Amino acid sequence: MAEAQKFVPGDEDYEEEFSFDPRLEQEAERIAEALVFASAQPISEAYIAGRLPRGVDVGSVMARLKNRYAGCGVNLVQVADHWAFRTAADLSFVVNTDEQEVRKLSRAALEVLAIIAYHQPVTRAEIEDIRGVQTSKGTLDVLMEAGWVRFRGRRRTPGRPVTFGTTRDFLDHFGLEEIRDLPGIEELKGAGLLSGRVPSNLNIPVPIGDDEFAENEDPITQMDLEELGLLTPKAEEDD
Amino acid sequence: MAEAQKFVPGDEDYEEEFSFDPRLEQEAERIAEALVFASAQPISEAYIAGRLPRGVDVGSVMARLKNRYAGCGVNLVQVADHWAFRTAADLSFVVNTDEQEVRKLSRAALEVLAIIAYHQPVTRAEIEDIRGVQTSKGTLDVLMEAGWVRFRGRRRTPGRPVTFGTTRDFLDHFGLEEIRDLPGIEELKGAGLLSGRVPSNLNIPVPIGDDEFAENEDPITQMDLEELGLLTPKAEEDD
Amino acid sequence: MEPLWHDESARRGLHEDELVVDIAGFEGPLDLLLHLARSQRVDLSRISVLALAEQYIAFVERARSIRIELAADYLVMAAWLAYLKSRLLIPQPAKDEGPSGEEMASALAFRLKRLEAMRDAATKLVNRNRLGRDIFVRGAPEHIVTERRSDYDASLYDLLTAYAALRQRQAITQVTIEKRHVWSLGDARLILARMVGSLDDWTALDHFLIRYMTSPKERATAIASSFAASLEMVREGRLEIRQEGAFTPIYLRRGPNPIDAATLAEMEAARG
Repeated sequence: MAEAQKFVPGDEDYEEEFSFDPRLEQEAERIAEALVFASAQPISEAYIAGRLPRGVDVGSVMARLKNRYAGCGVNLVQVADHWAFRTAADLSFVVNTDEQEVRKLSRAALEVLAIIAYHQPVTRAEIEDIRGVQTSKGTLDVLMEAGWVRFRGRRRTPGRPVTFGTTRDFLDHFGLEEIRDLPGIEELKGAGLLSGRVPSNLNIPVPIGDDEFAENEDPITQMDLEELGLLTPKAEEDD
Repeated sequence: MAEAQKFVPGDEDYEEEFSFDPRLEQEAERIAEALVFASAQPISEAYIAGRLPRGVDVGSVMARLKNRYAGCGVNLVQVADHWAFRTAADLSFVVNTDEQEVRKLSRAALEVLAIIAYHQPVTRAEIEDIRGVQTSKGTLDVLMEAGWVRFRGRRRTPGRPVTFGTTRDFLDHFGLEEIRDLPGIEELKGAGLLSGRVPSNLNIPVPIGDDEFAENEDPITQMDLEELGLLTPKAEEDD
Repeated sequence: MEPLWHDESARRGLHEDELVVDIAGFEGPLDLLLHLARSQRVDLSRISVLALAEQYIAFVERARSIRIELAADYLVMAAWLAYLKSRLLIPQPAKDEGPSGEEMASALAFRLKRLEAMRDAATKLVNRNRLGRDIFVRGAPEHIVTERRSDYDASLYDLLTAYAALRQRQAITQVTIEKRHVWSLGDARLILARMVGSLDDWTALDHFLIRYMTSPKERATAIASSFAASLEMVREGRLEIRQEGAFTPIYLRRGPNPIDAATLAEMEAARG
């Protein structure tokens, strides 16, 4: 493409007045485009100009770029003497959906979730026993609401406490095929998640999958669910 | 052209047998462009498809879009079944703002990362077999924390060891569309270097963990030795 | 390209004629072997395994002579290479299934090639255009797409770290007695299983093991554990044992019921 220009590299006479080299202009457009794209804030024209090849006029580069994006899903917009990309106004409905921001699970919720995953079927009393602190109803509610934890059944012990387990969504979200894919103690150690000095009294159970019930567990019934629906006192938060 | 559109996805009128309506296709392109452009994270093709006008083929929309951006300062790239806009690689020198630091990995961690990437799904024992050395604590840990490596599942062999694999973030970070794009992977496969097993079931010594004992095993003590009458050190052995 | 593995002899404290100083520069015996193999300056598929075995053994001898402690791994490899060397030098009569010296040598060459291939791959990988260094994302994203059905986010890594930390915290911490450097019976058994599996002839195997132990402390445990383990294995018919008289070398060979590859794999898996 260069040969079309009659441009002799290094020839001093030509360097100054040569005002339009398509190759250079295109390169300048690409640079400006990448700069504006990658910048966290609207970026000043002066800054862009400083990074363009010499002899290129930043104003016309930006004008062409703006023009190129005019009909697109994204537009190049100028704010004072700064440039930024913005979603085309008529498409804001695609981008600005009503999605609320994803919330990070609290430490407490993560711990309870992990205990339920590994120790299922597990009762609330057992969860508290393992954690050594009381679990607020709120924490379990959050996990239920997230769709990761469910009532599994009832333990065949006095009081018939409800047992908790994980859901299919839980497996999907955490990329597990089945609950037994959770790493065991040796594997946690091997991956560096448990430190080398693991006390000998630390046992990690093999979780019991969805399809089976523990020996002393009864499936949950519709009646149980209704009953449980009645007892959802509102939570005292735990962290 | 923008003002002409005002298209609402799912609008019943457009729904039916339009095999190729240029206006619809163009609108689809704008929507996909806006969606992907607005996000820093790759967006799944399924998610995009769900927001396009019905009857439009997401695959061809993305292909056209990718093509349109091919020579630009910003490119549309595919990461597994996701799409993202990224600055063009050749513009690295202009965009590079030395404020972001790319995670530095140790030699061992990189080696493990490569082994996991090329051999996945791979167990820890296999990684150690390839490297001929135990994986030190903190190596896998670092790779998982970086979000490049994950537990994948379990091998269906005795002991059901957990397997490791790479993540989409890994592909994104190293600019790979899919695992098959790993440099030289076909040649390595062709040379039989990824088959995993050493030909003819030969066993070359593999590392032993000298820092741990099996759960149910106690170290031998000096006393045991004397008791067994086994302490017959062959003097100071030759050389 | 930013090289990751150059043969920086100096950095590793290794010099052509004056071998050995810093074993810590190597990541295990295979790494050391690969380094030595490269110094033969040939394609790995045309490498002389015999020469390599000799070099390695010389390296280990040298380390002993200047009283550098070598980890058990290096010594086990030395013993194995010594055995391999004997197999290569004295061709076996075509007896039963046991792999020939050539087969063993080619297996070793394969492992070296595979390790080197993975290193090259790692180098290529790390030198690719990388996100955040060469390639950049949209600096001012306008939204965060939530494709999840859940409003909450957590990764498996988060989950496992939380669980591991919790369990560790809750477990009663015990007094740990200072760790002693010992070979457990399990270690010894595994080492014997690996090595004796292919021994057709009477070999003073304990001699190999002990010969390369540098610290006297470790010597006692190595003798004791491997002897105790060998008795157990004789009982199981895994190997046969012979000793001419008190304090004479103990010879071992494969027993009538040798450990096959599958059993060995199980043993290794059991050790995790």
